[in-house]
Amino acid sequence: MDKRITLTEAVQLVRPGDTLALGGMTLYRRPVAFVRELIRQGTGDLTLLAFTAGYESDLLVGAGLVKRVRTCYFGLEIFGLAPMFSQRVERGDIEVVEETEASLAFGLRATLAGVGFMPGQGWFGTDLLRVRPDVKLVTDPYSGSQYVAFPAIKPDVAVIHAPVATRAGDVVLRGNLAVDCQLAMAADRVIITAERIVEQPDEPLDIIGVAVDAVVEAPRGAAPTSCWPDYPLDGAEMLRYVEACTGGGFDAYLNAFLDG
Amino acid sequence: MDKRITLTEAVQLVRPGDTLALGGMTLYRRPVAFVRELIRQGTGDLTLLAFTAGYESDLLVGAGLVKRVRTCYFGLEIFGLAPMFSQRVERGDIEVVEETEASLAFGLRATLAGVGFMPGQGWFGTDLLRVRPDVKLVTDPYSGSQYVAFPAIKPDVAVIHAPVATRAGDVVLRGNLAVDCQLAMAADRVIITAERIVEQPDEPLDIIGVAVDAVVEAPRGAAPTSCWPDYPLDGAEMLRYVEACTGGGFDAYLNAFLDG
Amino acid sequence: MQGLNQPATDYTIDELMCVCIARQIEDGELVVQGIATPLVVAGYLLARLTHAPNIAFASAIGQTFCRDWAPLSITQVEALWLGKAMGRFDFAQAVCELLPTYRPKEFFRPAQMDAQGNTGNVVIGDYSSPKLRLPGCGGIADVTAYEERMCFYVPRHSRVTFVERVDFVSGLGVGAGPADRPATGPIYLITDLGQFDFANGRMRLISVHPGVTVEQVQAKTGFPLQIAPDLQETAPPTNEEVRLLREVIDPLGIRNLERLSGAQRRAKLHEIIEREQGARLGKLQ
Amino acid sequence: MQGLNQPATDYTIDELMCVCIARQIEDGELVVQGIATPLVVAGYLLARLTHAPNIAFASAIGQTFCRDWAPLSITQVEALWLGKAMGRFDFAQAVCELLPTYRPKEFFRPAQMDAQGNTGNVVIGDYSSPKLRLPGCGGIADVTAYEERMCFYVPRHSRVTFVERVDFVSGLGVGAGPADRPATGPIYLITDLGQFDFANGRMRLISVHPGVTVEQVQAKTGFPLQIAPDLQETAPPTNEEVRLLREVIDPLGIRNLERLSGAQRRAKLHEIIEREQGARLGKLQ
Repeated sequence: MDKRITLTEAVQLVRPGDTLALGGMTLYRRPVAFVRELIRQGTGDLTLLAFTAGYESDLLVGAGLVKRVRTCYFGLEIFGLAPMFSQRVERGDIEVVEETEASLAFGLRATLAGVGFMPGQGWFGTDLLRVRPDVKLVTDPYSGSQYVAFPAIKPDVAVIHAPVATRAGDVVLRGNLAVDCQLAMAADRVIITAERIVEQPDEPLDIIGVAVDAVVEAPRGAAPTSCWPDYPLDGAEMLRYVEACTGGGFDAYLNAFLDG
Repeated sequence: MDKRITLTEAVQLVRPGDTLALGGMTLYRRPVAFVRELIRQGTGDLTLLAFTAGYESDLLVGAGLVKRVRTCYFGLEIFGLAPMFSQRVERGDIEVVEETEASLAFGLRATLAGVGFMPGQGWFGTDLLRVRPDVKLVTDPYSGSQYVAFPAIKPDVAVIHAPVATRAGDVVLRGNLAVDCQLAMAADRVIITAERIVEQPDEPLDIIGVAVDAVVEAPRGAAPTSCWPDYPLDGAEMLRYVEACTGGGFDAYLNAFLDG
Repeated sequence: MQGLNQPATDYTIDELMCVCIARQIEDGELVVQGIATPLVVAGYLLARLTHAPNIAFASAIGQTFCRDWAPLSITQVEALWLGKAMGRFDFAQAVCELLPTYRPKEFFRPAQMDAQGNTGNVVIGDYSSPKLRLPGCGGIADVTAYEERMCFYVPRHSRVTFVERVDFVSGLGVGAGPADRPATGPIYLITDLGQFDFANGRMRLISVHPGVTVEQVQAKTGFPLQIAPDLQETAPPTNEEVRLLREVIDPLGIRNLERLSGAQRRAKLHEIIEREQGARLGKLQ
Repeated sequence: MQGLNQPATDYTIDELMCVCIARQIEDGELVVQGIATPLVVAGYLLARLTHAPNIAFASAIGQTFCRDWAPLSITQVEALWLGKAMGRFDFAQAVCELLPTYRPKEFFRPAQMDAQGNTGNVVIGDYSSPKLRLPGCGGIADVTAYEERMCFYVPRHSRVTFVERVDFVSGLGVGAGPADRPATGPIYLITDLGQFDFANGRMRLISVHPGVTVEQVQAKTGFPLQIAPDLQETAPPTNEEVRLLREVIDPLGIRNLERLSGAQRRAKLHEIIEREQGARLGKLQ
């Protein structure tokens, strides 16, 4: 039950055209080491799925590997817009499948329940339905009310960075869970990158090995995003990134990042 | 924010005709002290809702306070059938609204999401739909498949026994959660009986005070069911109960119980 | 002294059933314990201590994940399921997400079963005026809709359980359910008489336990039995398996409670509970 | 020395906004912090340290419950939301259950808003070829469907935000949504110029901040403003409130970042992050 592989091997589990889900939340516990290796290998044509997308996703978009984005928030928190995301959308270079917290959460829950949709109160009356003609309505057979039927979402691959994992893929996340547990359950292939691999975690598990296909030891694998409490968000690096992009220097930043 | 009241006062929050939800699981962490006081006060005509119903519920049924039962399991585990439940159903004295794990879980989730139903894979082809003509089907607008639309479930009152609570109603349950958190969120009125009331719990909360209307200090309030790790299930008492009922001695048992 | 891996000659039928259950477990699997199913847990633990050291456990009581284990208990189950839990969830998550997604292995006990594997755990007799009201089906009506590896066990094979027609169907047999997603039905059944599959869409005897004849099984089954052309005799437990069950996994003999009923079961329960209480008080001193 | 509860004369507009937000908080409430909303958190903490000691906090970052608090931070938020958490959930639970059930108080920041309180946080300009792509609406399109106490804040009141027509509606204003359950729309809005309600179904000025005129507010609003007949001047912070904000709640001035943009914001961020790093290294030594 030893599921350890190298980062190089793990990235090979992603195939061109896949829907790739990235774990973590905005600037916290993102799988940055995995993203670096993915860009090195150049696996493209990806649909990027993230509850919220941040620095790690902006690098992927800037590197040209993403054709489509599914998220409810793509930005760098107080550091501002995600520069490459905003630029590429404004240019029409990438497609956005508009999502909200509810469409992502209910969509994942639908997959986990084995049904095609879950009904939710939101969206009705917004322009979201206009740009998501694939999203349909459903009538409550009891009240006759119409709800949005949030369609099931199934990632091909989910990559989640964890502070602690075992060889068998038992995973401790410690909080700021976003929808990581749901992604790990819903995805066809699940890759855990972990700060450290232990025999027996002394904290409660968030994901059990049954869900996990591969475990990669990746110390500081979330930096410059945080991995609490091992290391905090590197705010200076976020600023450096934003300033590089503002000055048209994404490519130089990316080259240095890939050498890192 | 001091929500403490007496057990006597707490029982007065239950009104005849209410749907009363009891927390805990089979023979574990059941609100037995509350049930004792409820039988003393004689509040009847109740619809009893429990994910699984055990000793505490059998007492309520035997005492004649329950007109309707909604659960997916009513029994005493390895100790056998719940004697008064089985007897009263066989006699036609009480109504059973047949539920399963999914109808209860999705029904509560529907209430929490603010929608009238949640779709699930189960029930189709069983006799459950025959005896639950109120349960309707819904068509998946994507695949055209039909699912059972599990209707929203909303208890009037939920009573949950906890090892630890604060005056403000922050609650630690420690596991074997059943659907206690969902009941506390879904019910109109929420009563917590607790082994002890502390200033600041040093374990993770399961229910937050915002959900809770009343807190009752009730040491050994789950006995003879368990409250882990404070005290285990009293197996000898379960046997005593089963043997009393087998011999037609429920009333004597109940009288002694009410004196307890 | 007999060899550890030699077939045992001294074993009971509950022990043979535990061994058969254990043989169904693959290493690394997630297995689930339902309510009041000690025979099944004894089987899981036997697998854990022999060929499947990496299985993960989940239990209806506790709603946790465990990789560790403890001997069977009646009043101390929380010491294992909560005290040694590696992770925790709630029953809504279990029902709405974990079970349909992970499809863990579980052994269900039907009160009635027909030849197609439809099951009933709600009533015996007419629903509106039942001869016997049972606890209910828990989640069997939910799980049989999607689970493709349904396993069942029956501690006392009789015409009370195996019936021509289930009085109230609360679990789907082969091909039942909606037309666009018919149920697989059971794939495996173990009773105190033999082992069965449903390979042809009907309950089929694939092995008889030592000393049991096909005629005996048929006589205790309320519908015509199919018999596998390569019918086997169930391989007995090994000496080591019997030792593990008796000395390590279940010294109190809790697994046998499911074979007993009425006064016999209560007598055995008294004995077990006294011994558990004794052990607990001993520990506290 | 001035009295603690006397109106301050030395305060900034971000401080006044924090105070107005704090005044909207009732004791015992559950309040939620969205992403990158330090002005709001400063307001919550001010309420916590003055009239509302029993509020509970939940945060989009961390997804926890807290009753404890810590000064505002940029790189150390997890020390509070995870390190001092009393309970933990995940974002699916938050969205599917906790938010629709508990209806916690939250202050949202719209990129665009019209007179009815419809909001947009997805794009500025035409959706198919936007002038500016924004991060997205998070959960605003979900929450506005059922929340009856929606609160908004706008750190820089301008015709960029307050528009005749929202380019892409991602949050429901008064009466929008399905006919059988029309949205309530916002009930409260605070900007750097004044406070507003939507009592008549349209954005209505109910108080102007000291030194601001109605004409100035109208000039910076892209649609005709309604004015409350009993228009007030916003009560200024007290000396104690200003002291708490500056010395206790937010010594680094993080709350003011939302008022800044571009190079100004980056310069301030550099300063704050250096000070945070210095403090952290100091602690480690």
